[in-house]
Amino acid sequence: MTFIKPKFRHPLLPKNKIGYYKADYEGAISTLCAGCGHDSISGAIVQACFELSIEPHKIAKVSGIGCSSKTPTYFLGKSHGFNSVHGRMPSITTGANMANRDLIYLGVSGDGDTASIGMGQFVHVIRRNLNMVYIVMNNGCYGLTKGQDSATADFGSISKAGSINPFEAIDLVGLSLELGATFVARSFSGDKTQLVPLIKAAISHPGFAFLDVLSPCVTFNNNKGSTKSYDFVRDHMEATATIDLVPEEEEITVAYPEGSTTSVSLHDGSTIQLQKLAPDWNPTDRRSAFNNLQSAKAKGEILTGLLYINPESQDMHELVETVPSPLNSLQEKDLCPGPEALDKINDSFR
Amino acid sequence: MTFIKPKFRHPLLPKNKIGYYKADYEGAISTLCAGCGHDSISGAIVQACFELSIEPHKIAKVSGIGCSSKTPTYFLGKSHGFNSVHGRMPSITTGANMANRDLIYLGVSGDGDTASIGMGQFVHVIRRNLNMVYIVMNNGCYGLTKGQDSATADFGSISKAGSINPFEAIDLVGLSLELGATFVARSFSGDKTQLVPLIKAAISHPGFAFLDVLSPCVTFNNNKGSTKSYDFVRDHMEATATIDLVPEEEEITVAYPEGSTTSVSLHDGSTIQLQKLAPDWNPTDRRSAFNNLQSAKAKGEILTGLLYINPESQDMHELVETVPSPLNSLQEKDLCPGPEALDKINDSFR
Amino acid sequence: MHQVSIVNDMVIRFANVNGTGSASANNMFSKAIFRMGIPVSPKNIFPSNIQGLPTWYEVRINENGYLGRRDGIDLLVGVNAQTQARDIQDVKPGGYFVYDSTKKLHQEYIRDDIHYLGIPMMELSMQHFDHPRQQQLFKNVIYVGALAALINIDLEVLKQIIREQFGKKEKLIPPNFKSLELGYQYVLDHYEYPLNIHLERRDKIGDKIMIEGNMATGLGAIYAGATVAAWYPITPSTSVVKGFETYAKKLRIDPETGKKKYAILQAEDELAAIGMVIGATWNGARSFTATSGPGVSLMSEFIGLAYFAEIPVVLVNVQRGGPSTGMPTRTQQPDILSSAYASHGDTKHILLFPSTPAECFEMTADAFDLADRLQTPIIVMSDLDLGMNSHLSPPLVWDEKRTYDRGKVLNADDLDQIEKYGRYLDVDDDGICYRTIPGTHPTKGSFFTRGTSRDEYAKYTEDGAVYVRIVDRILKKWETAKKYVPTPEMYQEQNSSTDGILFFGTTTYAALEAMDLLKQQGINLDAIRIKALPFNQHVVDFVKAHKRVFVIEQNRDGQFRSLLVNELEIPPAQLVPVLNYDGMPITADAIMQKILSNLPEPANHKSKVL
Amino acid sequence: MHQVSIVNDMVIRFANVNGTGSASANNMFSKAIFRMGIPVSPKNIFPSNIQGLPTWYEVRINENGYLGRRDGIDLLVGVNAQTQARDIQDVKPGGYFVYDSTKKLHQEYIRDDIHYLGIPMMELSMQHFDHPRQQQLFKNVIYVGALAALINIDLEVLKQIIREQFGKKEKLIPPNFKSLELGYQYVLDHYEYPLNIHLERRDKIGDKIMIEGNMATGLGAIYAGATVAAWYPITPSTSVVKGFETYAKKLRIDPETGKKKYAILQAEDELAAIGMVIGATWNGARSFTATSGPGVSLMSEFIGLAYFAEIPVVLVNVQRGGPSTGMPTRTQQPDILSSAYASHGDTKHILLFPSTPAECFEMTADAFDLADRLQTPIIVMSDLDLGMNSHLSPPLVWDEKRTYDRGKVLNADDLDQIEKYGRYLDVDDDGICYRTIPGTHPTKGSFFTRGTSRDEYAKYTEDGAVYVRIVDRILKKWETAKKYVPTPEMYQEQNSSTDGILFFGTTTYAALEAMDLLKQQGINLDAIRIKALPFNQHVVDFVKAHKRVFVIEQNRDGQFRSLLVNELEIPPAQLVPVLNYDGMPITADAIMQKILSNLPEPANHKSKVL
Ligand SMILES: Cc1ncc(C[n+]2csc(CCOP(=O)(O)OP(=O)(O)O)c2C)c(N)n1
Ligand SMILES: Cc1ncc(C[n+]2csc(CCOP(=O)(O)OP(=O)(O)O)c2C)c(N)n1
Ligand code: SF4
Ligand code: SF4
Ligand SMILES: [Mg+2]
Ligand SMILES: [Mg+2]
Repeated sequence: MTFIKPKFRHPLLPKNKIGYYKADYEGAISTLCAGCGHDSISGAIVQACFELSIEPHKIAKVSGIGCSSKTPTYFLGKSHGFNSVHGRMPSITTGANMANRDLIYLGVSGDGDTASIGMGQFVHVIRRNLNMVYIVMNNGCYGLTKGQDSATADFGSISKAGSINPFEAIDLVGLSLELGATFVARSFSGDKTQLVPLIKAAISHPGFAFLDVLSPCVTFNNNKGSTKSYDFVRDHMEATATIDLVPEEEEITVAYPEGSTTSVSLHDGSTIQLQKLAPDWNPTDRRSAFNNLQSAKAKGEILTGLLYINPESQDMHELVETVPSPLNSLQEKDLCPGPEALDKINDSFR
Repeated sequence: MTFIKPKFRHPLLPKNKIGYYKADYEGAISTLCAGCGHDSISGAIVQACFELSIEPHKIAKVSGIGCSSKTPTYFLGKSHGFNSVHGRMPSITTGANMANRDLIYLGVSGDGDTASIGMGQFVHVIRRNLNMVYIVMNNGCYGLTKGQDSATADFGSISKAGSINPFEAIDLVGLSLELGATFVARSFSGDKTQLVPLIKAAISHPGFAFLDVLSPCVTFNNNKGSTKSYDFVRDHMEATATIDLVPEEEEITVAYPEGSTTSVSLHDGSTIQLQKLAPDWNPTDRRSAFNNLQSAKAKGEILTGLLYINPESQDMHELVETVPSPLNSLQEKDLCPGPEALDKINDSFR
Repeated sequence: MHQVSIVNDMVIRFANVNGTGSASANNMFSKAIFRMGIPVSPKNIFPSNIQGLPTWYEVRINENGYLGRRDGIDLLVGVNAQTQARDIQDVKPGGYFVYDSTKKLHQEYIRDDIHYLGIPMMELSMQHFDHPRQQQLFKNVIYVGALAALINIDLEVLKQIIREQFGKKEKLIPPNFKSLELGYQYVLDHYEYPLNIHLERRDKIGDKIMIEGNMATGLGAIYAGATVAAWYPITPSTSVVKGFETYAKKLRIDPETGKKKYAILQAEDELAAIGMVIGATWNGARSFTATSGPGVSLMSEFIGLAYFAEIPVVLVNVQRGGPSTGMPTRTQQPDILSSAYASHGDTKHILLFPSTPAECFEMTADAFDLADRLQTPIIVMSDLDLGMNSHLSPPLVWDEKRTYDRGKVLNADDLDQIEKYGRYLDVDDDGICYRTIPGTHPTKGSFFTRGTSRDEYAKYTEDGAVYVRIVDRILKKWETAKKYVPTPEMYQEQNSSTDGILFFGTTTYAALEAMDLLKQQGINLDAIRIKALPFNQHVVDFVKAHKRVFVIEQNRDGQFRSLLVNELEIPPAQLVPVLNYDGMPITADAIMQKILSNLPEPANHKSKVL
Repeated sequence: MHQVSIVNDMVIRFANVNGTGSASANNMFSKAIFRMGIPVSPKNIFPSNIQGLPTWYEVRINENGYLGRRDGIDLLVGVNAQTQARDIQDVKPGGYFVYDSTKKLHQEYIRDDIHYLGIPMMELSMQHFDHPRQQQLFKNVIYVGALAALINIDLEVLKQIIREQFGKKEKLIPPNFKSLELGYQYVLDHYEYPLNIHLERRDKIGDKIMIEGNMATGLGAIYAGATVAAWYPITPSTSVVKGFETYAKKLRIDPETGKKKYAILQAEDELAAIGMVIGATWNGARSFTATSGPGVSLMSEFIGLAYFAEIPVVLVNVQRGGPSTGMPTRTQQPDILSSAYASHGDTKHILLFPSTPAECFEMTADAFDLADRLQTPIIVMSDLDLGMNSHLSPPLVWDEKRTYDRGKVLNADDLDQIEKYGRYLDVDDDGICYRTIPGTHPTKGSFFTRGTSRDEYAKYTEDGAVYVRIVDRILKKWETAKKYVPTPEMYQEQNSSTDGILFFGTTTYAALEAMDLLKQQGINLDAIRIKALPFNQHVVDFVKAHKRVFVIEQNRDGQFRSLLVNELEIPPAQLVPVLNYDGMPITADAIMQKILSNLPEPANHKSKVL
């Protein structure tokens, strides 16, 4: 959706602690499909950064390729961003973070970008406990290349119409727990009440913070049991062998209390079951996180909330013992040993 | 170690059911370091195939790159083999298997080959439940490139001398369980009594059978607490900045009853704790496999045995519903629709 | 502004928003012209996005069969408010701008040298349809109806297309008819019709078909007997495997069991995709993958393995614009060098250059034979323009007598006859050795395939002399390949000019038109269209026979020219680059201009009297 | 078989088994000769394996400083039973075969045109050492002691080397001394010594050092201020990062806190390694990676990103033999084309070609300046021979006045001065734009880095005209680069022959020797050594000035020659390929032979009298 955004700011709009308006955290107008879950997540990121009173230029946004990976254009317009190549966001972020430990790294990826081509880098960035927020905008499909199944298909356990996905879905939350991630959470794009605090917590976590956010794709998440109007679209697309008809949809929002379960109806009429962790959930117990996850899965429910956090998390800089000042701030005098040292080195090779 | 192997076969040597001698399952002489755990695993593979009475040419051996990936030269000399590129054995095997479902696919890899560069393909071949045996000869290091830490370092939880590995080890067994592998086992290279039956079970499993085999590297697994003679080697190598002195060592063997724990002393004097699953272990319960694995880890023990098997396993061919005859056996007449069909197709584009 | 009639020669462009269902309406428009017997060629100019961004559909109609892109829009259907200003600028003087007059046109958009034709598309649609989604969709059909009246498309032809398309969803037929008529009637009621540019039925199509190159490529793989397709989605190659799947579902399902005689593997990435292909062909199946530039880059390690270990691979590279992610929805021919020399070390690969869907079909099928025969990667070099746009094409042909060439493969009987099998022995002195498939024979013929150096018996070696022998032998195979790859097409009986023009793939359309344009100016050029690397003697002869050869290609660095120089040892000065790399297909006009600017002495280039 | 004395001119080869500790003994041998003031050059010829396979160590000693490889072994120390037959064949007539006489020599190995010198190495070792591992190790030192007597190495020099080496592990000194003496004494007792080929102290080393190229490369990165090294192990590049680490530990640890002013990241693969480099340099640190052919293939998608998004990257390619895994422990220069044109789309990359360790140091440091200045990947093209063998080299030099050129980077103050910042605006008309580092300024200078097409303000665009503007501007940068890259070295004041010889990297050693050999035959060639791509005017001038130029390189396909033709538009016939690709460094003799076979009229090539 493209339209002109008003630049004018009302003087009575709230500012945060450091004097920024919320608009200072916004980005360009989104060009995603109307109603795309990814846009809701962008909104939550804006809200979280605003509430945390982070200077926007102290954030670096990094992404791969996909609809989801485009979103960094649509938030934090004052931050540097890097829309890299497909599946390689983690390595770019790793290098960037090692160069400057003082920025906040916000990595955005899709389920295709992470669970397929990017799987290796995902696993290893977890292993290194890189200090970053890693958000997967998980829609169970490849949006940008027009709807192929991804390796996380099908989060609703209902098989897709037409091509039935024959393979087990990869649960990125279970996977990152197994790999020892120090912060593991899941949420739903339309659940602002849950999502915004989770993003804030993730940003504050000193280490790798993983956020799997279910984010329905309006256009290609064409599940069974869809409504009449969806049928019409599908029929038309099937008959004409084109996929050029995107229904304009509303963002799906949901609000449900902690400890409860809710059923969310997606754009096409199919539903998923979300279960929110109870308020007394102890997120420092990794084994019970595992167990709960498995139990929910067995019930066909998707557990949301902060499943696990390691309060002792040491980020990669601590693990590899770099100096406290950012490496990119070191100057020639700090770095270059000079000619005399070289004379000695030469001597050692004689 | 290279020497000439006698070709002569004693007429009283045992044959298997289909009339092959054990020697028919052997390969070329190993060029690995004397005492390398990988050679013990090769021996176990030979034994298992002999005992299973498989026709050697009905096996295809596929590997990546590394000392471990060289081993297919050293067993099953009558089988076709493919020593591919680093980390990509799973994709080669997937293609091969799809082409001919009637062969047995024996994939051999190293911990570097699998847990680093090959991680993405490893995860996805599990997800597809490809009918193959996947053996990781796990030595916690990169043998062939001279001893860098791998992502599975340090299986003994004792950190390496010199460079302390700052990162969490990836547990390939836990990982494959999480990913829904239908057969998950672990063993120790020197434990023939356990390893041979596990390989046989893996070959018989209709689906992806994962075998993580701890396999000490004589040369580079230079753990702390090493013996005097090892010190000498290390001192010499350190002082001369060469790593050309490989101690000739004996193969490490171990035998211990099911349900018990044993401590294995490695070449360098360090030790690891192995725990063997009890005989009454129920390997079809995935959650208890998870739990047991975690408990053992907490105790610093390495659980060995067949942790999990899914008796309902359906391999990839069944999932994607290919015809029962191997695709590579289909002939032109089965495959080519011919000119008339093409005329009709042309018509549909008018 | 009064003009004479122009019949069957125009460029019409539709300016739409993507995701609004215009694609099907636009396709219907082109198909109707095709069915009226008039050569037509549509091009989609679409964004790398799913919904809400500008997209254009440009249709060249030319009864003489010139179907390359041409600059200058005769009629523009502008239904995208975002781009209206620019769209109006693009209409050529005297041309027409058709717009949705539901909203009034901005005063400042008014040019006095073009015609404006307002049709209240949305208004009409809203009057007749209730649901917003339908209103949006049928608005598109309304403008097709309007165009039918304006440029004289047979309404019955359009209706027949609708009938065929929605045969199984009958309820969709009436609203489509209705919409057509709404637009048609509105023109009848409000404008003089047809316009001076319009259509007249012809019979210029013959047995031609209208098909996307990728679909034809997919069909080629079906006909060639591919059973394992491994791929990873990437524009503009995605529809190759989709094409394969469409027909595999129709033609390759065992009728009794419903089981598949094929396997399509959506890999986790491009590295895995080509790895699967290598595994499958190593194991005796025909297998292929399709990708675009970034995928080829990712595949390059594996391509080197296949080259060196001599494993057949069919790789379709549907090229797109730019380095890196570049212009993913624009066309170029920018992967010539990176495909020819893909992978580290001394490697070179066989390339095929189709220029029509019929050739996509044929060359893809050929690629499987060549791969099996030459035991090496064969790269089919298509591009976005060819692959994703519908083209008027000769029909796809499968010669009844054609049989698969599976190359030198030994079966169990062959092996029984052989004393000592050597995988890399050059028995026939053509550089090609005999391979065996795993599982063939209980005791003979097994070997170890590897990417490391090895001797003639596939045994690992670090002996330099053996290495040299092997890589020299592989080079001999390259010479042998020249006999097998398709020979170039010549466009003259005999050379008659000092200058030549050389092209390949989708530059062909514009190149041939440019030649005719030049001929009209008395400039005659000899022409050659190259279909494959390695170049064979015909190419050498052609270049030698001309003082100067214009090499037409769609990339910045003149990569094909480099390839010619490098492979044929041609003095570079002899080859004049004619380049286009803005992501749009090259036009005849651009070629002509470039050639003219290089011809100081036009007299020389007139046809010689023989 | 009586011969005249040959002093300080010989090739000695050691035939060992790897994993037996011979490497340190062999190194000691070369170092002693170096310390005696005699130019020496050792080469390791090792297998892709850890233990038990043949390995050779070949040492050329030449007081005139010819240190390329030379065929013909004067003395061979054969302590590997597996290869003895072949080793004996390799000794040149009149040469010596030194062997372990603990076991008797096969009768059939006896040639009557060489000398046999048995030393009971193992026997001596077993007499003096108890532990098998020590027996094996000191056997090697015993043969060094024997050689000391045979060819006249100063024992004290050897002892001093041992003292220095084991300074901190004193208990290892006496057994090493003992072993030396055992061998030495044995020769004294049993043979006439020294042999007719032997050494005499000289002072021909000057201030030179003996160092492996990779170590110097690592040091170059230290001096250039690299702080982030990301890599994945692969022979023969692994020791680059090891070199970096060795000195980082010495020179870059904060003395107070023990914290590191650097980060070394062992990546999960090569794709991740270069991704980390791109991330780090994007974020303002100097960063590099080192790999070999397979790694470059895997990196190619990312290389294209860095090229197109204009991100500085320093990539060291230590080349090894062959396509695919090839001959991983042999040397070649086979990645010229795949590095120059790495990645899909229109790309070309700056290459540097060091030929000595001193240049490895200097050019690596230069690479960081060039990367920052030109905002593009810089590939340092080393090879196994240069990287992993010790070379006699000028000392490493760091000019006191040298400062880092960080290129066009805007800081907060700069940004305050700018009205509207455009990341890809060519403000200075040299094709290079100003970049900003994340976090620099609260409101200005932020932009979106991307691999897709974008305009001068880094805004995504699919506009073809903008795309053309941007890629043409990047090409302008290529022109600008010619000013910055190292200029070629000329070996004559003025050209004086119709023929020239052109080389780069490690072909230099043999090329210079070949020139002298040819001069002795009255054939004078002008010579140029190329240090970088893009080639600048000097290269053009040199080629133009000669009728024929011999291009010496170590690959099958004459890749450097292709690069010359392609970049400089040279008629290929003017460039005569001189190739070697068996995995061993090229010899002067091979070059000479090839050139001679191409010189039908030797008279032409005599020096002109000016
Ligand atoms: C190397 C490479 N392969 C393939 C592509 C094509 N491609 C672009 S986006 C995408 C998938 C994106 O899926 P996901 O990450 O789930 O994002 P979504 O669009 O669903 O948000 C693919 C395959 C590419 N850009 N690069
Ligand atoms: C693309 C690529 N990168 C790097 C290498 C170098 N390499 C060869 S083996 C190896 C590691 C092997 O480790 P592992 O798989 O654990 O096997 P091991 O030798 O320990 O048995 C590496 C990095 C390579 N061959 N190819
Ligand atoms: S295609 Fe799906 S994921 Fe992409 S923008 Fe549209 S709704 Fe979102
Ligand atoms: S280096 Fe280690 S892994 Fe490799 S062969 Fe030797 S002992 Fe085995
Ligand atoms: Mg997705
Ligand atoms: Mg290993």
